[in-house]
Amino acid sequence: MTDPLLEARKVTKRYGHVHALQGADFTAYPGEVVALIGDNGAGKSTLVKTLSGTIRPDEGEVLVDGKPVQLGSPLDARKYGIETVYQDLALAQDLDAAANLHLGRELYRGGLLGRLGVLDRAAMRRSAVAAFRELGVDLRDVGVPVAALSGGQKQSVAVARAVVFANRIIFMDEPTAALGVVQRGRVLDTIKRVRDRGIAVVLISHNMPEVLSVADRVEVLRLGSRVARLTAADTTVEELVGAMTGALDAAGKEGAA
Amino acid sequence: MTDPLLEARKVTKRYGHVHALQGADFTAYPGEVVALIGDNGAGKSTLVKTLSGTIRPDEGEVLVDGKPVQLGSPLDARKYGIETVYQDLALAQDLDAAANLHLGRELYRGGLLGRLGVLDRAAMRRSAVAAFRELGVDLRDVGVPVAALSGGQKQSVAVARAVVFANRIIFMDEPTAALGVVQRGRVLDTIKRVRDRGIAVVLISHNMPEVLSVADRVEVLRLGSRVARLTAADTTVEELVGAMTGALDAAGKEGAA
Amino acid sequence: ACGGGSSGSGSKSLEMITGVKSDPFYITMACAAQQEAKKRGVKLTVNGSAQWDVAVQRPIIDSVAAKHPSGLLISPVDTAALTPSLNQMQNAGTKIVLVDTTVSDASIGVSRISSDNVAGGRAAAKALAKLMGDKGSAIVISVKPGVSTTDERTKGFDEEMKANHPNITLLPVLYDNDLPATAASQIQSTLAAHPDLGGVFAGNTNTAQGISTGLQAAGKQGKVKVAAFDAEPDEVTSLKTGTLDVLVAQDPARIGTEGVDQALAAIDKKKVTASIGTDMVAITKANLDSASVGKYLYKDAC
Amino acid sequence: MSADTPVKDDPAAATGGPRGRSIPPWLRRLADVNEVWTFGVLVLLVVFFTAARPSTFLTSYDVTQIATNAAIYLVLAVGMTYVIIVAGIDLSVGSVLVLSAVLSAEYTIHHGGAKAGWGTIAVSTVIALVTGLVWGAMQGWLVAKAKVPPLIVTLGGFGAALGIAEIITGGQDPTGAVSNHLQHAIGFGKLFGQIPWLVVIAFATTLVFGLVLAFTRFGRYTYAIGSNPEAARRVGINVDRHLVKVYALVGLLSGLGSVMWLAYFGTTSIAGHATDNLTVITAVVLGGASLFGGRGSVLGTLIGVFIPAVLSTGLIIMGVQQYWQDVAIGVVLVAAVYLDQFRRRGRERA
Amino acid sequence: MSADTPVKDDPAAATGGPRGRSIPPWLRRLADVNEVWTFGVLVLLVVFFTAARPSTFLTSYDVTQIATNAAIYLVLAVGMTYVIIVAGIDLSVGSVLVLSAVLSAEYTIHHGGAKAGWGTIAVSTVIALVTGLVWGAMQGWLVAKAKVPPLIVTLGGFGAALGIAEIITGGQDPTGAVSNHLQHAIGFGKLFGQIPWLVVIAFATTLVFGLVLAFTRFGRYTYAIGSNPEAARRVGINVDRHLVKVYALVGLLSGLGSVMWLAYFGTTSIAGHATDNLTVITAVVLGGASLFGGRGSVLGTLIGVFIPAVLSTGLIIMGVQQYWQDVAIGVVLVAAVYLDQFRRRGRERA
Ligand SMILES: Nc1ncnc2c1ncn2[C@@H]1O[C@H](COP(=O)(O)OP(=O)(O)OP(=O)(O)O)[C@@H](O)[C@H]1O
Ligand SMILES: Nc1ncnc2c1ncn2[C@@H]1O[C@H](COP(=O)(O)OP(=O)(O)OP(=O)(O)O)[C@@H](O)[C@H]1O
Ligand SMILES: [Mg+2]
Ligand SMILES: [Mg+2]
Repeated sequence: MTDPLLEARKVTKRYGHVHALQGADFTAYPGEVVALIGDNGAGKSTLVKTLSGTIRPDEGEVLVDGKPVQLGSPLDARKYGIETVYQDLALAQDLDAAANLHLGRELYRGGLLGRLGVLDRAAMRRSAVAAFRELGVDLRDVGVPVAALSGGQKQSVAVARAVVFANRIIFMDEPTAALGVVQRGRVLDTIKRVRDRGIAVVLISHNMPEVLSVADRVEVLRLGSRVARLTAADTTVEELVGAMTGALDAAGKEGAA
Repeated sequence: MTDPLLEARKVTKRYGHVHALQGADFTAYPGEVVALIGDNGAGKSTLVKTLSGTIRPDEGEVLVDGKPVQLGSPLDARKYGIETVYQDLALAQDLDAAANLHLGRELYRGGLLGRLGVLDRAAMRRSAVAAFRELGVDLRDVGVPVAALSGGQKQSVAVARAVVFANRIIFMDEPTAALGVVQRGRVLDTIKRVRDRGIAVVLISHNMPEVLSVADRVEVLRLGSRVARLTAADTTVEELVGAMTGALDAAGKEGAA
Repeated sequence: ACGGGSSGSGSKSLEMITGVKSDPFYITMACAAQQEAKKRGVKLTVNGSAQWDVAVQRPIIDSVAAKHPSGLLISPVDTAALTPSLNQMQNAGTKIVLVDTTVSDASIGVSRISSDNVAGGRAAAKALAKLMGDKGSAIVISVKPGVSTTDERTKGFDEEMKANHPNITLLPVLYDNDLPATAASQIQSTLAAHPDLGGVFAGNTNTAQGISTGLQAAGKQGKVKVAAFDAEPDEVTSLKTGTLDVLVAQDPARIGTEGVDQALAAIDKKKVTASIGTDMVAITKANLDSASVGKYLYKDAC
Repeated sequence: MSADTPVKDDPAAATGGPRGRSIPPWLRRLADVNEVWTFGVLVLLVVFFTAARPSTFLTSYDVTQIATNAAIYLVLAVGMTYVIIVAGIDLSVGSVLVLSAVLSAEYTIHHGGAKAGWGTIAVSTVIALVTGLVWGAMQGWLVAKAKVPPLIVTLGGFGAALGIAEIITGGQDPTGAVSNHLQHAIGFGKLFGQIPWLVVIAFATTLVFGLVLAFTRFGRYTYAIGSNPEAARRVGINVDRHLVKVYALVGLLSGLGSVMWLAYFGTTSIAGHATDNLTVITAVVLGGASLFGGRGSVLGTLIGVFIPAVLSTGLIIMGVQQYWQDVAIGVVLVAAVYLDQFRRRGRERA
Repeated sequence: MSADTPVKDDPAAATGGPRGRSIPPWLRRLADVNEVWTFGVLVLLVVFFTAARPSTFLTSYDVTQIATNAAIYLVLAVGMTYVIIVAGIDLSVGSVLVLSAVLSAEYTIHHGGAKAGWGTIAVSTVIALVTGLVWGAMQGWLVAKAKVPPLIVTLGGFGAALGIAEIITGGQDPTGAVSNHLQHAIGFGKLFGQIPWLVVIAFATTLVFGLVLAFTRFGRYTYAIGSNPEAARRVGINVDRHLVKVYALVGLLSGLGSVMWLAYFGTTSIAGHATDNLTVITAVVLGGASLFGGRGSVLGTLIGVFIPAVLSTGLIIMGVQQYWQDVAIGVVLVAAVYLDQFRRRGRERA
């Protein structure tokens, strides 16, 4: 296998006396879909936020292309080609879907106007409509603030944003949780397509059949640290659940919590 | 079958020129789990909000026990024994889990203090811890504001709130979307248990296997109106998806959108 | 700039509390007091309320009291509300001189030096009526209701107009909350409604600034006569350039100087004058350069 | 690649037990309490001024003076705490105080004036309280039912209440507005000859409404509505009615403030309350409340009232030149909250 | 029970096409525009006053007068619109205006005073603008980086800026603060002898920053940050830097306001800006902005500035007694926003 594209080593994050991450490790290789799974509160989202520069870990190291990097802000992360779909979506509720899709990456008018920072709203709207169509989403009115969209529509906006600009690594924190059957299928197809472009896709999901159908590899987080690394093809849902809940190693090992 | 416990007739709701509901019908019988399914943006959440008194429909009629009722506010709905898990959870982010669980139904101290409205925090915390244990959720620190909880933990709080106080009808708008495998199983068990107490459970979900495993009956919403009513035992996932997307009736009928 | 002298000499210390710290009248008064104190070799610290407000002035008095000064010069912003605080100080041995405004309790203070605001209002009315040729409408624009000094000025103005100038129509008083911009728009609105407007009496400096600007913008400068209270440098300039027509000058400098003298006399157990009234003059372009008027012009800064 | 053995497993963390670090856990818990840092700033100020002027600052004389002068603001600020937690704002407090004072003064004037007895005092007090309550409830109704933003409602109310007070009095503080009995007993009287009654009233009010906010359903609903009004509505809380109550409460406390004002100052001071709102809101925000609602406490507000009070007293006692006082107060306010911000950074909410 | 046939299917709704109701669709779309209702209130006021006093209200004379008097507030309010959309607040505008005015006046005084030429005017203008810009940026830095709530930062800034201005001048408005050239050319001069320069400057500023807010990246980021600062940060927007820019902008516009003030009033008016902040914030909120951020527009603010201006002018022209004016303004403000609320109820966000 190739060298890891992204690696996290012994990442720790405390909130008061809650230890969200306690020495968590994580690896992602280019051109693979790696699923990050774990029970509720295992620390998956915290790990994703750490690796997207959204929060700073208390301890630990992050390596991109084998070199240690500082991810002080999401802007830093983006410099290394990291895109993220956050579990809480991170949408600006007062802006419409097209504006959210291009937030931070606006399209400008040509000529002088563009250089003055004047936005090309029509172009952004067109590209948004195209992106949503690809994900099978019917927005009815693209001009309304995202606050007014349905749960699935909101999630589609967040997914579209990351997918459109995917570059080297894309984190997807439960991207399909609110999606309908068709949209979910489209997103999973998209994930595969993106992977085939050589991008590393990190998928977080509680849907085990979905994980097994799309992931190449699975890493399991429990109580803030990695407890297992599995090849998707060799595993079953039962094995995954066992690793997540600690049932497996409780059987194999004495004294585990 | 018995008489419907709750019935909605030709309910319409417009937002600007988006017609979220256009003459939607819905029926729920006591002691059954009825799944309400539909594509993203079909109007499921809007219908639930209408039937929980959260929004007022533009037109249409709601009947409880066969009698037309006005659901002007959630308080009205609660009078008829309606509880709801909202898709957006509707939690007070600055309050902790126990406070959210008992919001609107606080427990009071005994004696004079209680009559003065003094809360029994210890009791509420105890009952919250018990409720969460039943749902298989590990909250680590029950004292933190729910804003700090993980996605699945938040959802558990919202689910626990409705389940604990379930009375006659309980709407659950995608209650398992963010839950881990174990927690999801617990919630589905809970749904069945609640149903067996004679309560009508309305489950909204995009997870078709889940729907088929727990629901007795399925109603399908598309573009703001009911397009199908199915018995769960007689249906397949393909049939459900067909009804939701309109593929079925497109085949059977000319000119459907 | 005015303000606290650095090192005090001897055991005598004076404190001064003005009504509104940003008011030019009080600033001039404080400057003069400071100069006099310096001359006499004592330390004088000046404080003032941010607004004309007992709730703001009272904590200042209490804080100053904690320093146990030998003498206090104060312009109380209320005739009754501050009596207890002042009483307490007086009983602790501080000699109190009431400057500019007073309290109703006669036992407070060794000396009272005040300018008569009602008389000032009268003087303004007289001068304005003369300039208006005893005809047309006149209006008072004041700071805000409930401020005793400006209320007295308005009262004097009204009395004089009603008593001696019946041909002048007096319009209802307007209040600008000490905002020049409001005064400017008020005067223009009044002009629109009353084209015969001939004279305006401005309750204080800020108001005067607003009124003269408003008139200038409306092209009515010179046609509508403006009388204003105080004679701060800025206003004197306006008088010279003709945007203001009458200034009613009090004598804040003398109040300040006398205040220090009386306080020190009381501390040294010398003879104290119980009550001193200071003059007021109406300054117009005509008498501006005369020697007797010069001393009334306020100082720029000390 | 196959299943690894668990990399690490720490039961202590799972049970949320405190972990051994150099700082003892009770101290870390304490530092987590919102008010501790702000209180630290207050203590720091007091220590500084005492050290700078040991012979004058913080003799027993001064403490009760500061408390007395802060008493009325404290009462208003307690009400404002509720309004701000509920994500509202009330600019009208000063004017409502004036209106209540004027109406109660009018009664006193016509029923004995300065020499009025306790009967008149009782009635005029009730008039003041009811005026505040009704005015506040009316504003609350406009906020809750008519859905007009509280800034506009209370700004309108600010102007209207003052206007009405001015119409009634002709703009001048009436004489004989307060009974001498009231002034002597409450305004200048002291409990056990030690603690001024104004301070007693203010602290009693603070205590009662602090407890209500922290321990009762009313307080819980206040936080819930400020945190997420829609969620509160959906769980069956009567949000509109609660909002009306909260605005009525701050009105009632403005009425109480007017009684304390009359007792202490003996006059209605129509012109003297234009900036009460800012003073009071500042105290509440200094105390850790968020203008976006959902956060704040009466204890914090108490500290927030005293920081500016101590500051301005101390600066005057130190003989700082008056214009420099403005600068110093501005700087200290910002610095105080900046310190508090370290605490919050410690437990950031992502 | 088995599968029903579709109960209903309406393709028109799916494509979002307008449906035939009695109100034509363009009108319904128009009524959806935030500013239309507020503008309606303004028109209503103008119509009312014109009908009541046809011979005096709204002659051409009056319109430019109202506009001139509102010009400076308008400039400040344009900046405040940005700050409020970004979920901040700026209480310091009036003091920053004073400080800028004082610093530029000091230069003028030492370089020709009232008789100073255009060179001095240019330099003093630059001084005013830079002062405002730097002060604003400093406040922005405290908000963005030190995470001190904007209310506290700008309240502290309000006191500090005024204090510094008073220290410099000794509290008195200095003489010779403004060149006569500036006063005559800009303060009282008119473009084409018709439109006062102050109005031209104010409207040009409004237009430029209105367009920037509506059509450029800067504006888009302003809305995004006000709507959800964390989301903005996560998509890679440099939120802190943007906040600094926004507060610097309102500072810059306060500086511009000070130049306009000096040109119009010819003096620094140190004591005359205590309530500018409230005036300006009210205008912005009247214009439909939310104090919680994310919503607002410069067009709305423009209308919001003119409603109180027209109202107070009209009431004076109608000869309403002053105290009743306060009451009337309070009532109309609330009523104006109450009307607007109908629009919002129409498209409620659940
Ligand atoms: N800002 C915070 N403050 C305090 N505790 C936090 C904070 N963020 C997360 N936590 C805690 O850290 C733990 C891990 O949370 P995280 O969101 O990473 O879980 P997760 O694995 O994503 O769970 P889920 O599957 O439910 O999304 C949880 O116990 C949570 O309560
Ligand atoms: N407040 C609102 N303003 C405008 N449009 C709205 C509003 N609420 C819902 N809508 C629109 O109404 C339609 C139905 O929304 P609803 O939330 O009911 O869908 P849903 O069936 O729950 O979808 P999902 O499965 O994604 O949750 C959507 O097109 C949505 O954009
Ligand atoms: Mg998560
Ligand atoms: Mg939904």
